[in-house]
Amino acid sequence: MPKAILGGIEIEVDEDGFIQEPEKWNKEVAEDLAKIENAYPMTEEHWKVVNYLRDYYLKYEIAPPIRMLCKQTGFDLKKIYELFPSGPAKGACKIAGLPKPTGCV
Amino acid sequence: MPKAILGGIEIEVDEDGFIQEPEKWNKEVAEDLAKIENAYPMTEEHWKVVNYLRDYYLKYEIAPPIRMLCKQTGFDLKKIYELFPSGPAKGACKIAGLPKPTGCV
Amino acid sequence: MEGETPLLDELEKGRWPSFVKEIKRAAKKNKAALDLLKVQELSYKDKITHWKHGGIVGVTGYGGGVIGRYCDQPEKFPEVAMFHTLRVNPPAGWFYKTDALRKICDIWEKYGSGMTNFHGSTGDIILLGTKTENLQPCFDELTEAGFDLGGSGSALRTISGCVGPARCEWAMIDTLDITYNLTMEFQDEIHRPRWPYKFKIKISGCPNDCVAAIARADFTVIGTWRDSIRIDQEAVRDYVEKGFDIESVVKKCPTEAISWDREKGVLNFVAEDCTRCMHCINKMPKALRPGLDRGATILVGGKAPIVKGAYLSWVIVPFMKMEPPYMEVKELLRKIWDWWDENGRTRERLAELIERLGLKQFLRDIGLPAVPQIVYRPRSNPYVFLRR
Amino acid sequence: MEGETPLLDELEKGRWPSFVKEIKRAAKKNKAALDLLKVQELSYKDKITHWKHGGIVGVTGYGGGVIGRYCDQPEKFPEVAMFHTLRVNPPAGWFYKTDALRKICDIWEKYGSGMTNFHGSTGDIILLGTKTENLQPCFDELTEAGFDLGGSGSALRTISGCVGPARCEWAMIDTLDITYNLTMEFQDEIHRPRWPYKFKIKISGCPNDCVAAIARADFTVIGTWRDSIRIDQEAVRDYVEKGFDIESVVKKCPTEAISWDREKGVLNFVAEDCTRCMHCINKMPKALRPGLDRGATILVGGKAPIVKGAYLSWVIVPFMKMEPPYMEVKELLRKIWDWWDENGRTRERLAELIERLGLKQFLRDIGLPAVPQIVYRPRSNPYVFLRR
Amino acid sequence: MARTDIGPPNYRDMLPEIIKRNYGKWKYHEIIRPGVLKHVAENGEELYSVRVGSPRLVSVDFIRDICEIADKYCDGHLRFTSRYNIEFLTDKKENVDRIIEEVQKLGLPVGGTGNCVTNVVHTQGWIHCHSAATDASGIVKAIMDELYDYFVSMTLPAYVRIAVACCINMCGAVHCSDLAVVGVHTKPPKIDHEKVSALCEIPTTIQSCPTGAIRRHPDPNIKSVIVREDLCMYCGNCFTVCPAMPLADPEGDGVAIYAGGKVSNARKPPMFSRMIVPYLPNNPPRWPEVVDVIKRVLEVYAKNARKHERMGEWIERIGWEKFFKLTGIPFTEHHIDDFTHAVETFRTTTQFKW
Amino acid sequence: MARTDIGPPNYRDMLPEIIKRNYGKWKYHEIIRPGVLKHVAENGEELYSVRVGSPRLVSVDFIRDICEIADKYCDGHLRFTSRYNIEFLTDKKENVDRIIEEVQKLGLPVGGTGNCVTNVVHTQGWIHCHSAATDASGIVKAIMDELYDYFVSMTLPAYVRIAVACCINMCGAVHCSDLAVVGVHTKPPKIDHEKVSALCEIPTTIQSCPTGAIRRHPDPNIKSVIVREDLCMYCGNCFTVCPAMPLADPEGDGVAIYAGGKVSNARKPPMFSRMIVPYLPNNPPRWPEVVDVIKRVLEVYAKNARKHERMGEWIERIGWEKFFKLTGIPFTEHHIDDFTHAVETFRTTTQFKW
Ligand code: SRM
Ligand code: SRM
Ligand code: SRM
Ligand code: SRM
Ligand code: SF4
Ligand code: SF4
Ligand code: SF4
Ligand code: SF4
Ligand code: SF4
Ligand code: SF4
Ligand code: SF4
Ligand code: SF4
Repeated sequence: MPKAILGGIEIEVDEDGFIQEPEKWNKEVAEDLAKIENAYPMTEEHWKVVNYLRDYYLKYEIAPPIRMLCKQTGFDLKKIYELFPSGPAKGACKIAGLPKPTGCV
Repeated sequence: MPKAILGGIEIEVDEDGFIQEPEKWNKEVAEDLAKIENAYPMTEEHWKVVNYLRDYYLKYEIAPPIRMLCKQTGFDLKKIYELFPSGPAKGACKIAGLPKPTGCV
Repeated sequence: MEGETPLLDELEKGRWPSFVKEIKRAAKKNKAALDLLKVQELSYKDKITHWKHGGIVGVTGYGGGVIGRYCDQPEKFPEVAMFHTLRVNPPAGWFYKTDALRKICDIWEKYGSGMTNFHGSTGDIILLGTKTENLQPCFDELTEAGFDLGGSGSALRTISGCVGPARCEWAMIDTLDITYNLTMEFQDEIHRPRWPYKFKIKISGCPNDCVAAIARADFTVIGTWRDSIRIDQEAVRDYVEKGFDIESVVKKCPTEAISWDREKGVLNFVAEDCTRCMHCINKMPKALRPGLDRGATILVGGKAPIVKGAYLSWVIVPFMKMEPPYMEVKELLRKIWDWWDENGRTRERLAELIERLGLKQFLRDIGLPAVPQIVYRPRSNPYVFLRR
Repeated sequence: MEGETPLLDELEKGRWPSFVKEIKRAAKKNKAALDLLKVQELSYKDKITHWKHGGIVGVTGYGGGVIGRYCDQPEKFPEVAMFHTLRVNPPAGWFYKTDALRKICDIWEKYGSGMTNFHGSTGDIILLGTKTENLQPCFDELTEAGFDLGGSGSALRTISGCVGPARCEWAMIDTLDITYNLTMEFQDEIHRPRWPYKFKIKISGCPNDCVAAIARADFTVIGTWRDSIRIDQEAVRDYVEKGFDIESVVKKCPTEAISWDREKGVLNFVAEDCTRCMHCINKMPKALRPGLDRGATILVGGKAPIVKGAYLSWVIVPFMKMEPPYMEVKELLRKIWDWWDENGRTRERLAELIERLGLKQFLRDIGLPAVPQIVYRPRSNPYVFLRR
Repeated sequence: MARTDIGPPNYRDMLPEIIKRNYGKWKYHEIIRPGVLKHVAENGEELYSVRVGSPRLVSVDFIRDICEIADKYCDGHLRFTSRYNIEFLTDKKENVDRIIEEVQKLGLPVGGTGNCVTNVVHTQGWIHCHSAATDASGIVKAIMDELYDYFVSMTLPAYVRIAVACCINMCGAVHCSDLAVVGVHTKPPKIDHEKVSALCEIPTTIQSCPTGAIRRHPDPNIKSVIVREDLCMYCGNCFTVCPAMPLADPEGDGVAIYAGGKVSNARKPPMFSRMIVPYLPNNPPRWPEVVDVIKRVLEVYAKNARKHERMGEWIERIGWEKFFKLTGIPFTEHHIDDFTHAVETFRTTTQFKW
Repeated sequence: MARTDIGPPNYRDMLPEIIKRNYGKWKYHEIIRPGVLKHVAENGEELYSVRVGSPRLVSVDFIRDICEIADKYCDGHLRFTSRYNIEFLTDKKENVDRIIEEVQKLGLPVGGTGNCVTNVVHTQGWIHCHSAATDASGIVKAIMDELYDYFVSMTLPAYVRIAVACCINMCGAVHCSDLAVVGVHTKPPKIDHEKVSALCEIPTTIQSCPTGAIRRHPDPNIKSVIVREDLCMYCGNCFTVCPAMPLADPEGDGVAIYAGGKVSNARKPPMFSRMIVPYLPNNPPRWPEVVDVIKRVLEVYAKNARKHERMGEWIERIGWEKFFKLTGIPFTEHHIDDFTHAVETFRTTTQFKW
């Protein structure tokens, strides 16, 4: 597995840059990831999304459905893409330190 | 509901003589029921069946399948009918103070 | 009695024989029958049944054969406060000598309501309505008269077979003998419930299935043959000459195995295409007859909707010879019961269990070969369990 | 290159055009193609895929359209260590001008492996294999050339329609226009996954269903008509005179709606019995033509086996007029998406959801009337949910 | 103590002599008139069977009446069919007319053979069953009064088998009948929480529900169950195992009507009956709406089906949409299956009629 | 930044002039020889389409080659069919032969029309997919080399559509094809417990299994799952959501073969393909056993089916038992369905052939 320096620490990431050591995630890691995903600087709105994703994941061990994400944050999908140009999966989930969404492509 | 005096106490029974107040069941009640069901005097073998039924019921809230009853007591069905001429449902379950078996007729 | 049952009285009118008339007839001599009439009138008025749930009553040594029944208004209708029915196992094929029938009538007049069902839908003689205390003496007299109880509860039910070789030219197996033989062999299974649920066996002499076995029996035996239909071409021509519309018959052959050559006056027949549906034979009994290599198709799982929905029986053995003492069938039955009893949940009929565990599993456990005749078509899904 | 891939070389032999030859052709100019060839040879040897699971890569602003792919032996095959595909939305009906195609070729030669699928099974142009860093510039040039990405992930997938009115006399609806119109309307749904799972729309001009919509689309639009087939009896006779075996055609009409009157030389037709299966029209295109009251049957739920098994699409609207701007269809789609998104579980396709909640529930929630055309036959079970 | 397990009488002892002689040796049969079969044996002997309709629910005197006829003309033998009809068996052709005469004196119809409406298989209803959502004998009487002519003749395209069951347990072959009436509840069980604990095994009760509608009572102090009404389809399976959960209700109870089932393997394989009317209220004593539907469907069938086509075969040929059109019975959302194997009924083709 | 959401090119810009003129106004067509369609418009104009087989997995130079032909004879227009074939469209009859000549120079077959074996719908296989249990392009090549003559002629009773999918996800219409080859795994997933926690959502993984075979690891310290192997049928759905559970295995992987599916509504409604061979091992590069079965079935069909009968229509008419007999393919317990709607395939009649 490749390693990356994120938030000043070395973390294992997969080929797509998703972190593989979830326990190492922190605000700084997120911000560095946000740079990669063109979501930097992170505003309150960014954090709202990222925090929601993280909380949901920690509680349920899964990423929330998009519909839920929109409902709960109050952002429509357009807005999410404005905040995270690479989208909720590749962008927001990566920044939130979630495992790489699989599911159907 | 009709009442019956069983083991010296008054207990509600249904038309078929199944007791309706399970908490009042005791050894004496069982023996009086055994008289009605032609299973008196109750031998150790009778008690083995009755106790098994009761324990099973208290644990699982249901009467055990006949197959299980035979397996666990070591008696075949013929033997059960010798002990309880009106059979495991009408005879043994009644004596054990279980609710009336419904299921299919 | 007159005028007391205005609703039911309506049902004395009309051309079809009236059950109300029958109850009234019995009510003239029997108080329980009179109360039955009144309860029924009340139900017609209230639009609801007045019979309570369940009841466990019976005779010594048996776990079934009696359906306990209590009225929900015992004070108003004391004569039917208890109104249990006895299921009496009829002779195979429902053949009777009148003296036997009369004996039943006499016994039932003595101990019961005088009302009966000839027969119940499973095929029993239903003696409708008596008190708990009458059950044992009534039973005792019945056995005296040569009759025994049928099945109820989680037991083997009364077996039935079509009229078969007694009167039908198409009986490929001896339905009556099989019915009787199995009934005698499995008396214990009939009288002493032991399984997760009821189990029914029905036997039809040919694919016309005159006891509706395929729809109603957990274990269905249907007579069939393996060789070719026998055709008397002379007799075919005779039908046609008498104005019989043979084209309409040929047209409905499901496999196009037959065709009518008008020119030559010959009914062409491709034996290997025929699926022995009986249709052409049915329509020309004088000219066409089933083949001579006879036996039965065994199917399992027919039943009504409770719990998981209704099922038609499924072929498990396409062809089995049926010779007394029918050891192969008995052995198969025992294996099936064992498997079902071991694996089945309470109130799970055989079909539901097979659906749950898979027909493949069933065949394997019972030791029956997988042949294409067992299915209409192979699976469409790719989901093959290899390690089960 | 020669001799290095003995297994694949076998597949250069034979009469059917060879994909191996194609890879080799690309490999001459392109290192990734050469590594692809080698990986494939290795798979042929090892009998296992050498591509790793998944990968999330893409272009800015989109959530899909690119399938990320990594090789499991990146050291050995560095040129295909990353080997992502782009799904490019083709013009409706897969019509191309050569200049457009050439542009794609040029772009792909520049940024990718030079290997393609014309087309993928959903209908996209598949540009097979490039590195992450090339995705965005490649995409940019593609849009420059007038092309955009198709769908992937839990999104609306690239819509496809049959050749339809462009070249087919049986197109009852304008498949190309509908395909294009819906594609433009739902760009957002195509590019930004948002649902429980994928969603596919396919449009066929008539019941021949030349895009296999009924088997593969969550939302299937199939052209049909309501009035009578138009018959040119003269032309029918002409067929017959030229030796055409009309009886063989008539015999296969599923409804017996047509019959051939040999004497009169007339093809009898009972319009109300015809179910518009196309068979007779297909066989006599010069003589029989569909009716003129045209529209579409809408079906939903077609899909491959994952998870609960494969489904064919189910009729939900027997007939709908299809006029631009197709508002009715768009509204229906939006309602369905909303219902599915609200009720569906992750990876639950529409069919599975409908099966779980019931077609009745679906129709009710979507506001569609229950008509008998929706089912083959009514329920056989007595289990009616009245309070759901 | 009584003997047990003696089994039924041996059928051999019940057979008429001519049958004993020709057992398994019948060659062919003819229906010489409605209700009268003639079976000819290989050796040329002839057996006549006179088939007679019975209401099934009969008094012992009824049995004695028919015994008398059997004694007079059939050497004391008779049989019943698998559909409750009585059959008088005789080897004397001249007895046929006499039997018919005597039978008719008793008010019983001769018929039930060939392409007729034969006797109606049915169940207990309010006469004896706790589970009944309707009466059976009454509906049968009302129907057969109306269809009497079809019993005594043989003018239909094929066999028509009618069945009536008083609840969806469907005692009988209702689920595979050409026409069927089934009693249905339409209200969820009313739970008597007091009684549940004494009368019912709670796990069994919960497990009994095919749709998982039953749960333990949320209050752990109440040893009972609750029902999610939106998941209930009134099957009554819970009531069967738990008497404290009755579903019967004068307003809710009624009947559903089914069509197109069959059992025989002739031509098409056996088929299930399918719902044609989801609900009609109980309207005793004569259930006129029910009788009307049955008669209407029968007559549309008689007029439209081809020769040899059973009801279901006819409907499958013309299509169910056409059936609803021809009969004028309204199609509703309740006709659409939503139980376990529902998807098999969904139309996966653009082929249909208008 | 690039423009987004521009959508595909407008098809109108891609259409040849003759099509623009006659859009929606075609009157009839003829197949004037295998691979060549003639469509006649209401106004009498004629359009010729030359259909050409393609391996689908092609280099850009291949595309350029065909563009060249289209430039020469088709005013720079061409199209692809829904089954990967290339179509050259021209209003000049005289161009047809020239196109054919040029196409054949490229080594491409002209055909795929009418009652032929047309191009094989297929998928990625080892060329690009992580899920593949076999290769697709290779099997297609092996099959079509053998069936080439059926592509360039029109001698079959009806259309034959073949499809190949490299795993049971069945990308394509494999599940409704006359003949189909499907890659299958036959070993349960090998779980990499280390990776599960980083790569997989455990609840999603558990829920993904159609048979409920997946459970949480019994050791709460191990954030992973376990699989009950007796409940696994190797569908790979878990692998799709959890990369740490691969099923691929050189020994276990292979293909199953299906037959009798169709999509069109002509005559019989669409049908699913049905399993005829549960498993054959992968035998690259030419999968001879697979090719053999496909060819054998095709030839038995060609010999026995009636005119206009698709594979599935033929089989349903003669019965599957007869199909197995005629083709000599052994029937095994694995052919018997035991998934969700299995009961619909169980035979509920005594009607069958020997
Ligand atoms: C007496 C009886 C058997 C018994 O053991 O009691 C019987 C007797 C005969 N049946 Fe039956 N069938 C009898 C119930 C049945 C049943 C079961 C049922 O109705 O519950 C069926 C299956 C019905 C179904 O499919 O739903 C049945 C389906 C047939 C058929 C096939 C009819 C069809 O085309 O589907 C035939 C053949 C025929 O008549 O063409 C047949 C033929 C016959 C023949 C002709 C057989 C013979 O050669 O003797 C007998 C006289 C037929 C008649 O009534 O016209 N029998 N027959 C039953 C009389 C019932 C009654 O009183 O009406
Ligand atoms: C008496 C009889 C109806 C009749 O009027 O003829 C009858 C009456 C009852 N049946 Fe039945 N069944 C009768 C034949 C049938 C048949 C027909 C058959 O056996 O061929 C069936 C359909 C076939 C089948 O078994 O599936 C039948 C399917 C049921 C069912 C549904 C079983 C299922 O698996 O779907 C039940 C419900 C149950 O078992 O709890 C049931 C239950 C009952 C109960 C015991 C009611 C209950 O829920 O406990 C009825 C007692 C009524 C009473 O008070 O007398 N009865 N029952 C029939 C038995 C008479 C006899 O022995 O000859
Ligand atoms: C070009 C194409 C449409 C497209 O938009 O690309 C097309 C074109 C035509 N189809 Fe098709 N069909 C095309 C795929 C299909 C498919 C889909 C598929 O194969 O995946 C089907 C459904 C197949 C199935 O049922 O499995 C399909 C089922 C038909 C049928 C019905 C055949 C049948 O009897 O079942 C006809 C009618 C006929 O030819 O008798 C038909 C007829 C036609 C006609 C004659 C329509 C017309 O008048 O122009 C076209 C030429 C037929 C021919 O090839 O002989 N087309 N046709 C597709 C060519 C595929 C190829 O390259 O081979
Ligand atoms: C590229 C393509 C195959 C091809 O070679 O043509 C393809 C490739 C994949 N499909 Fe597919 N599917 C492709 C058309 C289809 C079709 C056909 C169609 O769309 O008409 C189907 C059947 C129809 C359907 O959707 O049901 C199809 C049913 C699946 C499924 C099963 C879905 C189901 O509900 O049963 C999966 C599994 C999944 O979604 O996780 C899947 C998943 C996949 C994945 C993404 C693998 C995965 O598990 O994540 C494959 C990526 C392969 C790769 O690395 O390139 N693919 N897939 C097709 C898309 C090309 C295009 O855009 O034109
Ligand atoms: S099932 Fe066959 S053998 Fe039995 S009575 Fe009916 S027709 Fe005769
Ligand atoms: S028995 Fe049935 S399948 Fe056989 S020839 Fe007669 S009608 Fe046809
Ligand atoms: S689906 Fe119909 S309209 Fe479309 S190309 Fe095929 S035959 Fe023509
Ligand atoms: S379109 Fe089909 S159903 Fe209609 S007449 Fe032609 S073949 Fe028959
Ligand atoms: S159908 Fe229902 S109500 Fe009628 S007898 Fe059977 S169980 Fe009782
Ligand atoms: S009636 Fe049936 S569905 Fe309703 S709660 Fe009882 S068992 Fe469940
Ligand atoms: S069929 Fe399976 S292996 Fe082949 S491309 Fe589709 S998902 Fe991949
Ligand atoms: S392969 Fe399929 S059945 Fe096996 S564990 Fe995975 S999801 Fe379950």
